[in-house]
Amino acid sequence: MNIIQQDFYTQAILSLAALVGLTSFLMLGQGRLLRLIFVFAAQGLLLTLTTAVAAYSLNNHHLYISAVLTLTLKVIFIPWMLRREVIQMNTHRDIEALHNQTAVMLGGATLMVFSYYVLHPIVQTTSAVMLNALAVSLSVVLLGMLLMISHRQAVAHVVGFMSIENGLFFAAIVATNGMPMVVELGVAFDVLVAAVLFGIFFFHIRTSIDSLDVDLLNRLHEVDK
Amino acid sequence: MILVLAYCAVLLSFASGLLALLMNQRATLLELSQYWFKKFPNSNGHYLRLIDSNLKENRFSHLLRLTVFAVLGLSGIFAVLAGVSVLISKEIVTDQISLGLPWLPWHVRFDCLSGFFFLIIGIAVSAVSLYGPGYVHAYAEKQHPFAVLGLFTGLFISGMLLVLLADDAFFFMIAWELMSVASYFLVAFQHEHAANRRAAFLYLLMAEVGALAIILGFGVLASFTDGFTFDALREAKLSSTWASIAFVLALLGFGMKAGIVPVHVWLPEAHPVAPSHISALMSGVMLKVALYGLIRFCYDLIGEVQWHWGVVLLVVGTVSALGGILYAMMQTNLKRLLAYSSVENIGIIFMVLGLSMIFMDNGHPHLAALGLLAALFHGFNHALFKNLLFLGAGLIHHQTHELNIDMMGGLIRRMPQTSKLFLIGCMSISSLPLFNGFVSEWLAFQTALQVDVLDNGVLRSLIPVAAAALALTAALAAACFVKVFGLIFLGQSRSRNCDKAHEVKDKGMLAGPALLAGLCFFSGIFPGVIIYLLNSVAGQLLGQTLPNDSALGWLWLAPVSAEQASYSPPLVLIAALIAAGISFWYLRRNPATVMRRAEPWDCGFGGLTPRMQYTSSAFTMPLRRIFAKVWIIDEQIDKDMQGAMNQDVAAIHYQLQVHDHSWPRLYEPVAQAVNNIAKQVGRIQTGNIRVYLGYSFVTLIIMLWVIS
Amino acid sequence: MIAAYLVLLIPFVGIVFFALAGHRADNGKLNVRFNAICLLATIWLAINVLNQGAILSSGKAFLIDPFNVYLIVLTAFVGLTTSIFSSPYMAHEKELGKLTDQRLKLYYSMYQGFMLAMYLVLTTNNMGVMWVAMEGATLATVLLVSLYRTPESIEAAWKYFILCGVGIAQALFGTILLYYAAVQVGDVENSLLWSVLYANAEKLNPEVLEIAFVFMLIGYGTKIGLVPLHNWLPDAHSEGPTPMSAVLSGLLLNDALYAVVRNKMLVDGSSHSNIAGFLMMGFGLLSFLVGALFLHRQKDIKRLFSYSSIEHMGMMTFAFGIGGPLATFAALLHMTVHSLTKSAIFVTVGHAAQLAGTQSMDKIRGLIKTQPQIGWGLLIGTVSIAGFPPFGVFTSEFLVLLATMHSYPWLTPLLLLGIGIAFAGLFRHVQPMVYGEKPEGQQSIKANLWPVMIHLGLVLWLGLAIPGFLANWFSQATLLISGSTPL
Amino acid sequence: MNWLMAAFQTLLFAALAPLLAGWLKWCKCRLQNRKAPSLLQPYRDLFKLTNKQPVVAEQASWLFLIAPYIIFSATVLAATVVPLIAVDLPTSASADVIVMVGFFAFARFFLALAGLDIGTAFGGMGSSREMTISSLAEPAMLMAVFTLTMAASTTNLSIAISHVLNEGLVLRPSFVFALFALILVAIAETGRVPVDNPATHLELTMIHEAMILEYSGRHLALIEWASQLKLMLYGVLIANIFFPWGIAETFGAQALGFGLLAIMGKLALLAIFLAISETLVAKMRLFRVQEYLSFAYLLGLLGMLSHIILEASR
Repeated sequence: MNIIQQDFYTQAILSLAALVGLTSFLMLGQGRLLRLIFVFAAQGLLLTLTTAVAAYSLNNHHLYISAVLTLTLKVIFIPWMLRREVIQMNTHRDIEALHNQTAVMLGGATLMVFSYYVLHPIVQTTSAVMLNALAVSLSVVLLGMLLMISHRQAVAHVVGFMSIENGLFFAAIVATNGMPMVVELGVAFDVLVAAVLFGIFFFHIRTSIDSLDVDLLNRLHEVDK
Repeated sequence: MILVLAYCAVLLSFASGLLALLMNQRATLLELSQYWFKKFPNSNGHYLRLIDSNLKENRFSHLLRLTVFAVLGLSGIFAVLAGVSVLISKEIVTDQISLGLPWLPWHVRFDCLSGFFFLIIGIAVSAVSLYGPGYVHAYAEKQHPFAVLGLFTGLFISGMLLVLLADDAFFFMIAWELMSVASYFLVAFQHEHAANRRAAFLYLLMAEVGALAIILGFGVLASFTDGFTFDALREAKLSSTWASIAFVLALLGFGMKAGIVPVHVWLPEAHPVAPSHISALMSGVMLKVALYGLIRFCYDLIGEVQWHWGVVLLVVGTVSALGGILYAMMQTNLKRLLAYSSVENIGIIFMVLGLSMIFMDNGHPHLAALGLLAALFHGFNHALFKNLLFLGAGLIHHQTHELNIDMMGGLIRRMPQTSKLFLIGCMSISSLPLFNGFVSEWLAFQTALQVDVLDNGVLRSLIPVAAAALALTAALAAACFVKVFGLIFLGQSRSRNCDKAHEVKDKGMLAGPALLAGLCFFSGIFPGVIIYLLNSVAGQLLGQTLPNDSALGWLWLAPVSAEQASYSPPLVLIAALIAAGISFWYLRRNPATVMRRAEPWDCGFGGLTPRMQYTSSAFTMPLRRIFAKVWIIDEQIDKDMQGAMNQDVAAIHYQLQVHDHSWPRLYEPVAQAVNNIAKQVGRIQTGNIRVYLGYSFVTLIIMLWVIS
Repeated sequence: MIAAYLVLLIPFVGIVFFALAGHRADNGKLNVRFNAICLLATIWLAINVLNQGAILSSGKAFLIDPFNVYLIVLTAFVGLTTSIFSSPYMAHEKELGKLTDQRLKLYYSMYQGFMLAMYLVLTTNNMGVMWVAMEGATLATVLLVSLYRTPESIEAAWKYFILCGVGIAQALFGTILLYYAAVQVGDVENSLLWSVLYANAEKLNPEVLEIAFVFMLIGYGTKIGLVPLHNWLPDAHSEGPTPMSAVLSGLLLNDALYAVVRNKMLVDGSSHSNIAGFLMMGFGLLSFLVGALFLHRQKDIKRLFSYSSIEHMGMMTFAFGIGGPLATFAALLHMTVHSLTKSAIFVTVGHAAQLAGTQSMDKIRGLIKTQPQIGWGLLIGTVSIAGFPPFGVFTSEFLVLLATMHSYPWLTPLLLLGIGIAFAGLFRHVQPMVYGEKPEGQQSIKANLWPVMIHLGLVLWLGLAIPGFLANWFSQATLLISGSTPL
Repeated sequence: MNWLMAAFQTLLFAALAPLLAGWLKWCKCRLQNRKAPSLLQPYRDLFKLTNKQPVVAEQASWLFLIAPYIIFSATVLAATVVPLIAVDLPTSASADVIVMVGFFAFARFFLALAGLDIGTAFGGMGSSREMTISSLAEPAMLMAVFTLTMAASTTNLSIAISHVLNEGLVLRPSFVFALFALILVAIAETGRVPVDNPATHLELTMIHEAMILEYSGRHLALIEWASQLKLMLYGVLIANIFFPWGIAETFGAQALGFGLLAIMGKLALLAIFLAISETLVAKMRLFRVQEYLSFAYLLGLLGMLSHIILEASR
């Protein structure tokens, strides 16, 4: 396929997809929590843009609603909440030393390739654009997991979790122009509740181990020490 | 009609179990009766008084025990009736109970084979139900609730009976496991001792493993046919390899229950710790149910047996017989000893069964019938005398609170009836002529001696060796039970408990063993009767009955032909009576020679003490030296020194422990392996959430890679 | 159809009521009532379905077919009995000072919330909604897992939350892919509805569906507790309040499996490679064996039985993976008997733990001597879950074995091995707890064991004979899933 | 007629047994050039014992008192089975050779119990050793007997003997083995040197004597007589199975007379051999006995195998 031949909408989607993927990479390599949250917010913003573009070009109205939802949730509420937590915990200064970061990054790159490889069969059903977008979203999901695996801060885990949500959301928009409304709402509701619960849990975890380092949550194991 | 009898037996045993549950419900019953008579005040006051008096605290429990065992005994009688009637009428009755799976109701089939085992169970259960009330009286209700004992006894017996009735794999397994689980609860009945709990666990574990093997065996058959009814399984056409695999699985499964070496270890652990009448049932009867399973599986379901299975059985049986009796010899706990001797007898049965298979496959059905009969007959005998001995052990324990042979002695004077009954048991089990044990052993030898008809040189030389091993087993058994009777009943008592012991009051506790002893003697004198019953089994199973070609079948036993071998217990009995009578009369006629009692000669050491007598370990010492390799013996002698320079010996302590080889060789390695694997597996539960995320991440990647 | 709405409405009312009404002494009883009414409604629903076949609600929002209706009834039943158990249990916990009124309130409200989520998962016709409900179930229970606020409970809850969240997210990705595949062929609006999806299953692109299924399996499999995605399960079970463990084991796992099976039906309809079946068999067998091995090393009584849940879910997954009428029938039966037995066991376990004042098995001793009902309940329950006849678990395991022997004979030894190991693992721990002399000063407690007796009674009944209507019910479900029936 | 014949033979057995014992003693005395007691000495001893007042230990139980009668009658029953001077006995049909071994076991069982009854150390020692040795000897014996029975394909002794008789002189390797096995077993079972020494009461070597230490009077008489019977039984068994010639096949008077002479001759010969061996061989330690008996067992097995492989092979 050749990017020139595609219409503007597609080009926009593709470049946005690229940007989203990029933000995931940035997050993956990010050691400072505040920046991590900031990048996450940026990803949310890109997502909103994508949704808006899709809504506009397909003039599909319910996508506007989901755009608004995304904006409020992923760009404003969650980052704000996380930021508050970080400040309260005043962990915003210390840098999490990421072990063999280069390896992680390379792994991320391979993941991207891998997701292209996995989703390859889809090409025959539809345009390569879809493949491209889907692959990006899949890799966003996988990168999100990688982020959670490689980071030790609970906050980072939440960010990873939410970025996975982003990936899914992106996939939903570009591949299928959004899910049915009821599902959209449900998902959004779940994300909201999840965010609130995370807030509660930060509080509890802090009170129990007065830190947000998940590696310290290891009482329940079955390895003979 | 016959089936009705069989059902009655099952239902009654079940009912006795349920009845036992009323033990704790006295208050409820009382209220019920009150309520009833308030409702109908004009009803007969006599009953009111009757019921009230029976519901009194003190009477109620006793009465209930009696009723429970009475119902049990009734079920035993019905079982006997059912068995005998089917054996005489030689019919096969089938039926279906609309339970089980929607497309596979419980199939029921009652034929001569089942009937014979019904007979065995019935006799044993009747004896036990005579014995039971007096025996369980000793248990404190608080500590050992009778409700539990009675319930599971009922379930256990009905389970055994159902196994015999089952005619499809599913029903069979249910009944089989019912039997196992119920008996497990009975083994764990006195669970305050850690050893009993361990034994119970081991027992249930082995039962489970065996059951799985059996299921697999059925599965192998079923995979060559459709459906799980035995009729369908009979139709299965197996290649000889698959048939052999099925046979091995069945042997493993049923053999584990029957307690063949080396998978026997649970047996001497589990049987002794149950209450004695239960040990009697387990050792005397449940093992026979396993035997039934094997016979049903090989002769009936698989159909044509193969001679090398026979060889396997022969070898396994020989090893079990010798191993069992040698281990029994070394035991000091009476019930453990009896349990080990069950291993021995099961071994003998398997040997003869093997012979019968060999002859069957080599085209000598009449000899196969002879072998089968010998095996079944020995099963019958073992059920009788092993029950008798276990009940006797129960009596001894009940009166002396001892099971350690080395602590007993001299009971023949304190418990005369018991000693007589026990003696009969000992004589039967050590296969002395005139008693039933000898007849089956004689038949076994006759079977072995027919080896000439075989062509295969290996078999022709293997079987005589097995026969010699059988002879050795018999002789060792005699030695073993001389030790048992001699140390328990003869000599002087070695403990205070035995000094205080006296004959049991409860008549029933003697009546049960007496019944069995009588049967031992009867079937030893008139084996023809049993042979007649067994012939119909052989007829149905092999299509071949035993030619008993002699004028008076009940008087003579000539299994093959009168020229080859014959035995006539009644004549022998008469001759023996004549000889004894004459000598007795001749020697007693002189009044001058009336007997005089005196101190025994004590070699001038002044006073024989009980401690001078031979103990169990002393008695068996020569054999322990001779067969030393068979056991893991640790023997330690330590001396207390005293005096100047600690030179002279004050006291010598001798300790002897004899262990079973199959613990370190078979069981412990398996347990170790499982534990180690579990340890390794436990590592995946690291407790670190990032690792867990890693798992699901990697799994996802791998799956995606697999899929595309 | 009203019944279906009722089933959803009642728990919703429950949530609101408990959330708003503030703390009351008789909350427990009310909780029981709500569940009881719900059970009646479900039975009514079931009767409708059994009479007139599958119901599709107007607006296609809900689909009730024999498969899910029986799960609905099961859910309601277990929910009811567990609530009966939980009302004295939680009261006692409060007396022990482990809980405050506030948390008790939260507990009851979330209990209803969980029930609502379960009903929604089962009744809905929309894959997306199903996903939402499943996530909702997580959210509802995660606070209950950390109800005691001990460090362990919080840790457990956190792991539960994160792992299930991530897992379920993958399920959503699968859903999206499926939707995407569906959009290619059908109308956009309704193409997430099971009814529509099944209608044009064979038109869907198999490759996409298979990829989607992988995501579904990983996603919902995390909730089923398939090894190696199971790690949250023992923690959540052991640290949460016991009634929660009972419903988690008895219901949540079942419903997650339900979701997977639904998807499998779809994939089977589209592609004929049976890849889904193989994947499920692999995961099932692995979970079965690993779960069985884990049993041997447990120290905490609730962990022990949660691992046995993993093992049994593994067996069900395996059976569904085999496919075919016999295996499917067995799996359905096993679902039923397992959730009945397991919840009963957790009830007794809860009482036992309260009796001994600890969950560590080394300290629980002499239950039979202390309080016979509890001791025997635990023992019989274990006998039943270990697959001894005449209990129903044996029947289903037997059928699974037969099905395996029929289609994949070389796997049967593995199964048998697993059963044996699992049995040993259970009994080596349970036996010392129930038997033996009671420790000094161990007192019997106020316990309500009717749920246990009812459950075990039902399991026994199922083991002896499967009543006609139930058999026909199962066979309808089997017909639905595997396309043919064993009868 | 046959039954009468059987009864007659039995009586003859019982009557001749002490004589054999006396003859054996006589030979031994002559070989050790001592002055021999008269051949009838055993009869006198028995008679004396029967008229003595038996003294019994206080704690002796009923079993101790009936044991001698049981032992004696069991041995007599064994005697009824074995053809002495004529074949075709009905008794040996009613109880074959396996039953005969059973009778021995029966007697031994009660002998051992009686040894344990008083509760002295000697009794226990005796029964323990007796049971050990016999349990080793029994398989060897059966092996030897089975060789014969398989050759004659019957376990009925008189039929077997007449079978050997009618076969004429056939040299069977198996019989050679069986013969030696049976001789070794017989020595062990009848408590002769080198396994046991009937002449001594030296504590640690006793086996048979240790069990009967407490017996006196008629009880002792019965037991002694029984053991003499047992000795003769084994003798007759060896003689008539392996060298049956001379035994009467019809119940004619002179046939029977000839048979009587024949068997007495054979027994006398055997006794001489036994006496010689007892003079030449020393008694062995108890724990050598197992080697001795396993050798006997080996011989029996070899006999059996050679029969199966060489003679009856098809």
